[in-house]
Amino acid sequence: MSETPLLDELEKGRWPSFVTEMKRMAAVKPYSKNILLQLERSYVERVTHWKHGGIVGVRGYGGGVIGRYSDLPPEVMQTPEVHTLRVAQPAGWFYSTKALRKLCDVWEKHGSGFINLHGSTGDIILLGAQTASLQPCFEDLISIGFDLGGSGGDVRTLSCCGGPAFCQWSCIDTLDIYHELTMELQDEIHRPRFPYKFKIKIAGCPNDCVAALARADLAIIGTWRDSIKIDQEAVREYAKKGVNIAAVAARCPPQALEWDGKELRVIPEDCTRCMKCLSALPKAILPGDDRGVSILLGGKATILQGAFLGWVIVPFMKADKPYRELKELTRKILDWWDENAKTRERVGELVYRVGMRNFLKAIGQPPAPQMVYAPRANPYYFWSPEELEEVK
Amino acid sequence: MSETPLLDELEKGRWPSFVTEMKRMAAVKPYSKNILLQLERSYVERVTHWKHGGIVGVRGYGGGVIGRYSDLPPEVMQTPEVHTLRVAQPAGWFYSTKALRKLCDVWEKHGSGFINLHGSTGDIILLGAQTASLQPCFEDLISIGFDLGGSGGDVRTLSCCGGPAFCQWSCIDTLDIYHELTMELQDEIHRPRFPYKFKIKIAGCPNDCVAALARADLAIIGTWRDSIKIDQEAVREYAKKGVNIAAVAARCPPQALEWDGKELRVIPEDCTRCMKCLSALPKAILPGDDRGVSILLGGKATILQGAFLGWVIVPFMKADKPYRELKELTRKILDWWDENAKTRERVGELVYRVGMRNFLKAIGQPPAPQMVYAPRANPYYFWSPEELEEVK
Amino acid sequence: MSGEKKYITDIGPPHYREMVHPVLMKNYGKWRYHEYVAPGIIKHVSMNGDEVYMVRAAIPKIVSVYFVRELCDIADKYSDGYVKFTSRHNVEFIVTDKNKLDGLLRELRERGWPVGGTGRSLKAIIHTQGWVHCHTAIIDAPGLAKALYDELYDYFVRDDLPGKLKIAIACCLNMCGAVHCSDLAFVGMHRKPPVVNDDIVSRLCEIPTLVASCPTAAIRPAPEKKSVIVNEERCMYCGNCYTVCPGMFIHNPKYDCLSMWVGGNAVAGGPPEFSRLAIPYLPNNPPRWPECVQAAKKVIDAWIKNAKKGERIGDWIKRIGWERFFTLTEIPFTDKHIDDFIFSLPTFRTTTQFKWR
Amino acid sequence: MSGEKKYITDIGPPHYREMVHPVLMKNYGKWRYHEYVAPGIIKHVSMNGDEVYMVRAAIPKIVSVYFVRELCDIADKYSDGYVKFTSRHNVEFIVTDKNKLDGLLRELRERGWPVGGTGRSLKAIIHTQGWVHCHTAIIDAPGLAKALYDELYDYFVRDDLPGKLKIAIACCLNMCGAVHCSDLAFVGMHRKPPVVNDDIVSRLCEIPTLVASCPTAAIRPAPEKKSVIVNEERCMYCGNCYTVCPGMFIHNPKYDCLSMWVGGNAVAGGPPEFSRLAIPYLPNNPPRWPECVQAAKKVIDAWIKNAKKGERIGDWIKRIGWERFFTLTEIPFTDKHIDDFIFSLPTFRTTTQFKWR
Ligand code: SRM
Ligand code: SRM
Ligand code: SRM
Ligand code: SRM
Ligand code: SF4
Ligand code: SF4
Ligand code: SF4
Ligand code: SF4
Ligand code: SF4
Ligand code: SF4
Ligand code: SF4
Ligand code: SF4
Repeated sequence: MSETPLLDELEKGRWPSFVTEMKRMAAVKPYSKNILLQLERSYVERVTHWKHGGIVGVRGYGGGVIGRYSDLPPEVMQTPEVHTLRVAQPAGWFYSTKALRKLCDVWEKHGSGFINLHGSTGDIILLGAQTASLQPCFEDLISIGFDLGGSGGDVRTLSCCGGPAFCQWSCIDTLDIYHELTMELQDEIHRPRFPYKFKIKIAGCPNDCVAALARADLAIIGTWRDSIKIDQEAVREYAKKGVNIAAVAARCPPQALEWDGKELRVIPEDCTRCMKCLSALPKAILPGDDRGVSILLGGKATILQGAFLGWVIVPFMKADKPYRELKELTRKILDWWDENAKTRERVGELVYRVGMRNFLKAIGQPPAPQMVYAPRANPYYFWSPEELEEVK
Repeated sequence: MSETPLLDELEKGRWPSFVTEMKRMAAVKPYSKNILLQLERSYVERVTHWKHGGIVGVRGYGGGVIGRYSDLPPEVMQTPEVHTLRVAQPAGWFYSTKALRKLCDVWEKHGSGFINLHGSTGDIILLGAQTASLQPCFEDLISIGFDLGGSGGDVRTLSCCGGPAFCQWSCIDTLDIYHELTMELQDEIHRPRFPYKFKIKIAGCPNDCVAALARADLAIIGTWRDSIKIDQEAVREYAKKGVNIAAVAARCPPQALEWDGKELRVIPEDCTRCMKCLSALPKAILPGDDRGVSILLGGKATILQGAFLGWVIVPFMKADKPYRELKELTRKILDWWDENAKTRERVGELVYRVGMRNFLKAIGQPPAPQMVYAPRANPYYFWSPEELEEVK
Repeated sequence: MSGEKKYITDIGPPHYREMVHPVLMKNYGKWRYHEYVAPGIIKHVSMNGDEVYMVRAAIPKIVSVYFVRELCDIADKYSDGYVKFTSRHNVEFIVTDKNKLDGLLRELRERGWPVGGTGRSLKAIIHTQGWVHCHTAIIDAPGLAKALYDELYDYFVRDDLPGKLKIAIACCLNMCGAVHCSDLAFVGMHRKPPVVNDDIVSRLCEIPTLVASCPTAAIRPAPEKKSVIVNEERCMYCGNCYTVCPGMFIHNPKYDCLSMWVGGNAVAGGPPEFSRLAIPYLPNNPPRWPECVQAAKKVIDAWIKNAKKGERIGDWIKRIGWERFFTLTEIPFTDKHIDDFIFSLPTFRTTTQFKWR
Repeated sequence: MSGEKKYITDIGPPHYREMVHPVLMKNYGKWRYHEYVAPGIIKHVSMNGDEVYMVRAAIPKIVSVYFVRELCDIADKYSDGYVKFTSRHNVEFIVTDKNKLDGLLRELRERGWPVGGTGRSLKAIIHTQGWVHCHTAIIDAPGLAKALYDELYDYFVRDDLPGKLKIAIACCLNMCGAVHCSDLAFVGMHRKPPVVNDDIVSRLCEIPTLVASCPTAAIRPAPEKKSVIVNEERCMYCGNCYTVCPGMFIHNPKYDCLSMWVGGNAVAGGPPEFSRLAIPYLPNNPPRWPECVQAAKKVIDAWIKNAKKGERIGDWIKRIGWERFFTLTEIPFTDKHIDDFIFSLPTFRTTTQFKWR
């Protein structure tokens, strides 16, 4: 009889099964099998059997490893140490098979052989290593060109969309910004010293294919300041093929498009760069030429005050190599947050607590109507002593 | 030279001037002139010269009078007592001139002769009486059929739109509900015993011509549950006269209207009773027949947490004479608020603090999606011990 | 029965049956439709064919008994001894005889009572008592109302604005009236924390209530002097402590000012909208507040010029966006415009989709 | 120079130049347009005419090294030794030779790797590690994901849904992943306050941090025992205290459950939307959570049946209203659906304009 009757149920059905994958490793590694059996037990008892991790890690780093121990007695779970290593992915999750194969070899040698490919933040999660394996595994990873990502109170592993590698809409070099910022922040990623986590995600255009605005403390999103570029010939081509151009214009949220049967005209200052017309007519419409980024702050999940969606803190900034302005801004934000936040307070929560006015002053950004859907509805605003003398 | 050079500036211009009105009284009453001169002084110094009122009032009541004293020294302001009486207006602010004239006579006799017609809550504000005049003035008011309204921690003077007296849209008898509720709550209006003020306003239809949803703790607003009634003949009449019926249909927010050039059809269950089509085609469209009220709670101005707009607590309730359900609900809300609120906590703020679930349970109303624009976005909800056993 | 006169209370307001014009009573609940006849005149037609003209005139909100008697004279002559006041404090004469209309209008014109305020017009300004009567008044609302009315007069007697124009004025942050839901509004504002008078506080005020009155928890008890201390950095000058306790003196003519708000409404064919901050500082400049009047005029002109028919100020701004509003009106956007109170978060723009100007 | 090997750190991830397919590198930043060829296949055309086919396949998020090697084998054969993973954890093969497409598709089919997830399809489910690895996991996200995938398989390999369908699963309220902005989502939930183990709390936990960790201030210090006390009435079982301190044991299989959320998205041609509560309680029923799968199916079916083309679940609900959503899906509306946390107020319906059902 099967040792994992409940998990076996999850091998049924058309979708490829993670249980099958786990069994493949369990078949060759007793360590991996222990993990599988503990999982079966959780399925029976409907409760997790992991407990809080102690502090484990690799030499010189404070982050990148999640310590994890089984709460089962040793006679049941002989290998209670099941830590994970978070390995930083290459920009845009592009890989050569050469690199991937090396990774598999290292991991097969040192760990369970299970990989969470990828974690929601973006890392390659090497799932299940014993304490003694962490250091050698890390050194082997370094030797094949991989490094750890973030965990704990640090800058977490960044992520970015594939951008210019395949997408005509990318207004910025997402891969390069990812790489440069990651290199710039190696210390902050590997050595937790902040009040809590800090996530950065980079998307090439307002479509935001990494959901940066919802999941990153700092969302860097490509955009343009001039007009979309319309290839009228291509528009007419679409029309000829039966695409309803009038309907495309009608769906423009700010009503910035007009189609007279021959030409599709845009009112550039009314366009909010929603990407709808670009999506509808990809051959005919492209982003403008004056490109840069909009920066949003504060996206995060539930804890403590409910989920936050990031909001605009810089409507537009140029983002050309070597990204000096971007890097400086990032550092200013990190410093201000580090100095002012309480333990486990994300940067968005801090700004909510102390107010945008203090934040904007600290990072030296001017207030702009682009930062809000609407101005305040309450009369509770502050005047600094200096202002009182100025404004009269 | 004029004693009121600054105020004189406010007699210029086309609009009728309150300064002229004040001067008319000042010319005959030294008491009224004192008030005028103090006002001029405020204009010069750009500051009010009134201070907090002591407790003044009429026998048997706690509310209805706002005590007010000048902060100027007696040699400057010889008559520092300038209280106001809040006199409850008849339903819908309808008056016979007979009644108004009597009111003028009483007020000329006992007070300054200034009237704030009307106060923002709805009262006739008799503006400026000395302490000794309050009681005789009150008794004379009673003798001509007028009574005081509310002030302090009580149910404030109610108000209602003219409703069935002139308006085809009134789904309820606003005047009668105003009068009946006011009579029901005489004690609560005249004898403050609540944590703070409590305002009730009644509008005949969703147009809400008393802005109840923004300014009343309890907004009672007429509505209907079946379909608008469309007189197709009248619609075609409008069309013939050149009214663009298609445009009227297009402006229906939930897109519940269809016009085929001959008939204007409504999808009753999609109509949100926005009143737009009724306003556009008053001869052709009327409210439905299954009438009652929607009740909203919590509207108020700024203090303390910013202004609140009232929100739905009862999507629909019948409101037929003798309004038993309405009265019971009002009392339940008053009782619950009285028991649970902190000093100076409006009912809306209390519900915000303790949650709708507790409020709805206390007043015995079932939760409904009509109460919210959208369900909660955070996972922070409560289970009562009883529920845990029920739901499993 | 003793000879003592009974002390009568709680009679409530006069019954509406005695107060409503008999023809309105006759057709009570039986109205069929209304028609805009001319600015200020609405015809109501009942199911049994009766026709009534409601003629709307503005009055200065603060009046004398003489004025009310004049009003009664007019009503006796033209509307059978009955009037109605509106929820915005206009008066309405209820004319059942069409032939009396001209006379009424002539008489009102002669007396200088503006007739209008119906349909797409400027409505009566909802305002408060200001220096005429209130101890917390920072400005004089009746005075500013008069100055605004003079400037905007034409918009009351015409009805061809893009939409209704509802203005409100409150003389302090208590915001009596409709400031928080008006197309355009002014509020008197402090800009300095209260000065604590320990003597008054200790004698007249309940310390826990006082401490609780502060929305930002800027007030701490100071038990040693039976008074309180204000953390000036946290104070945003709402004046609520002064309302609760006269010892928290907050008036300061040197710094007190006005603010202007736009875009609110209580019902406009969609969910209601709060008024929102347009200008955080305008000087408190009686007797005619020219800077405020001009600021209002500028926004109203931009609205008239740019709005589509049917759009109230808030609808217009919703269509064009606040970015564009600040561009068109040339009002500077400051850190004060960005909410930092309890419900700030939902006002933050959580998208890259906005206009550059 | 000593004989000691230098300890190398902080090298960062491999440089993308080495990892990106050379043809993509060649056309880097020069793409002209894309075209949906078939479910799972997008053609990208560059300005200098190069054409690339990105073929998207699903993988079980938790895989073995053997699986990755298989994936490499395929990539070596069909996409020149290069792959891309997507932000939702699919794999993409980068095919530069059109003639290789059929072979690739055949091979993927044979191995049972679903090809699809482009355009208006079910996307890869964003999920977390659950009982496989996390100490706060209430449910097993990978297991529920598998059960859902089996049921919704067709929607991944087709692209004719009304709009994209993005699902996320989190095994606890920390909500790792994208639960708060997904079209449909499940979250594992507690329903009982934590049981305080004074011994562990006093030994391992910092009391002030622990007290501060509670969003509702339900935790009070109990100095006498160097531990804390939970006010059970205020606790809403978020588990944040347990994250901070192992002594606050909160797992309780008898009462733990799931909740279902709908209507969120991170970008959909308008401001992003949070996912919102649809069902507050669903049983935690491994190995295949049939109640959850059916609940998801019911909402998805209602959406497919009623939505217009282009509408994601949130767009659809916005058009028909939440009243109608609850009617169409027959999900009971309870007091739990009404927000009572910090930002509840702006969710309250401040208008009489709603649908009856
Ligand atoms: C592995 C991963 C889930 C996955 O399978 O994909 C994960 C796993 C954990 N997350 Fe997470 N989070 C993961 C992505 C996320 C994301 C998504 C993202 O980054 O885009 C979020 C939402 C965005 C955000 O950051 O808010 C997320 C929000 C959280 C939170 C709530 C944070 C908040 O401020 O609300 C916690 C709680 C905490 O930090 O104490 C948390 C905590 C945790 C911990 C460390 C549990 C704990 O309290 O110690 C989990 C370790 C699990 C384990 O033992 O394996 N995780 N976590 C993801 C990281 C992998 C990677 O590095 O790529
Ligand atoms: C006379 C009047 C202004 C007017 O000229 O129209 C008025 C005058 C005062 N209001 Fe008011 N309020 C008046 C209608 C309103 C309204 C409008 C309404 O009722 O529709 C509001 C906004 C709606 C609301 O209730 O929230 C209003 C919101 C306030 C507030 C803020 C309450 C809040 O919860 O935010 C206060 C402050 C307080 O109660 O301490 C206040 C306090 C006051 C006080 C009593 C000042 C005080 O702190 O003692 C004022 C007395 C002025 C005086 O001495 O003459 N008044 N007040 C209005 C009452 C006349 C009447 O009975 O008809
Ligand atoms: C007389 C009065 C009620 C009363 O018993 O006192 C009244 C009477 C009428 N209202 Fe009103 N409304 C009255 C204050 C209001 C208010 C309250 C306020 O202004 O403070 C509101 C809601 C507040 C707001 O708009 O922000 C209000 C929102 C409406 C609406 C919806 C307006 C909108 O912009 O969406 C309509 C429908 C319409 O105008 O088409 C309406 C329509 C009407 C009609 C046409 C109803 C009818 O068939 O008779 C009446 C004449 C309208 C006109 O003046 O053009 N009435 N109306 C009030 C006149 C006040 C004044 O002197 O100006
Ligand atoms: C490959 C990937 C980026 C990457 O580097 O990893 C990607 C690639 C593309 N996205 Fe995306 N998006 C990717 C995740 C996302 C995400 C993030 C997510 O799903 O977690 C979002 C925002 C989150 C959300 O939608 O809630 C996203 C929002 C969009 C949008 C706007 C969608 C909308 O509903 O409004 C478009 C435009 C469109 O589809 O017309 C878009 C369009 C595209 C295009 C057409 C761009 C292009 O020209 O190549 C790409 C193929 C789309 C497709 O799959 O049909 N992409 N896209 C991601 C594929 C994930 C997957 O495996 O399914
Ligand atoms: S975010 Fe924009 S640039 Fe990046 S992949 Fe998506 S659509 Fe392309
Ligand atoms: S990108 Fe959006 S806003 Fe701009 S023109 Fe196209 S559809 Fe309109
Ligand atoms: S609220 Fe409705 S019923 Fe009352 S006056 Fe206004 S339009 Fe008429
Ligand atoms: S009342 Fe409003 S929602 Fe109803 S049919 Fe008329 S326009 Fe549409
Ligand atoms: S707004 Fe302020 S100052 Fe004006 S009447 Fe009301 S409480 Fe008094
Ligand atoms: S003015 Fe307002 S914020 Fe300042 S101390 Fe007084 S109550 Fe607090
Ligand atoms: S959602 Fe909760 S249980 Fe699941 S991985 Fe994240 S922290 Fe762990
Ligand atoms: S579970 Fe959450 S609400 Fe309950 S005590 Fe712990 S932190 Fe507080």
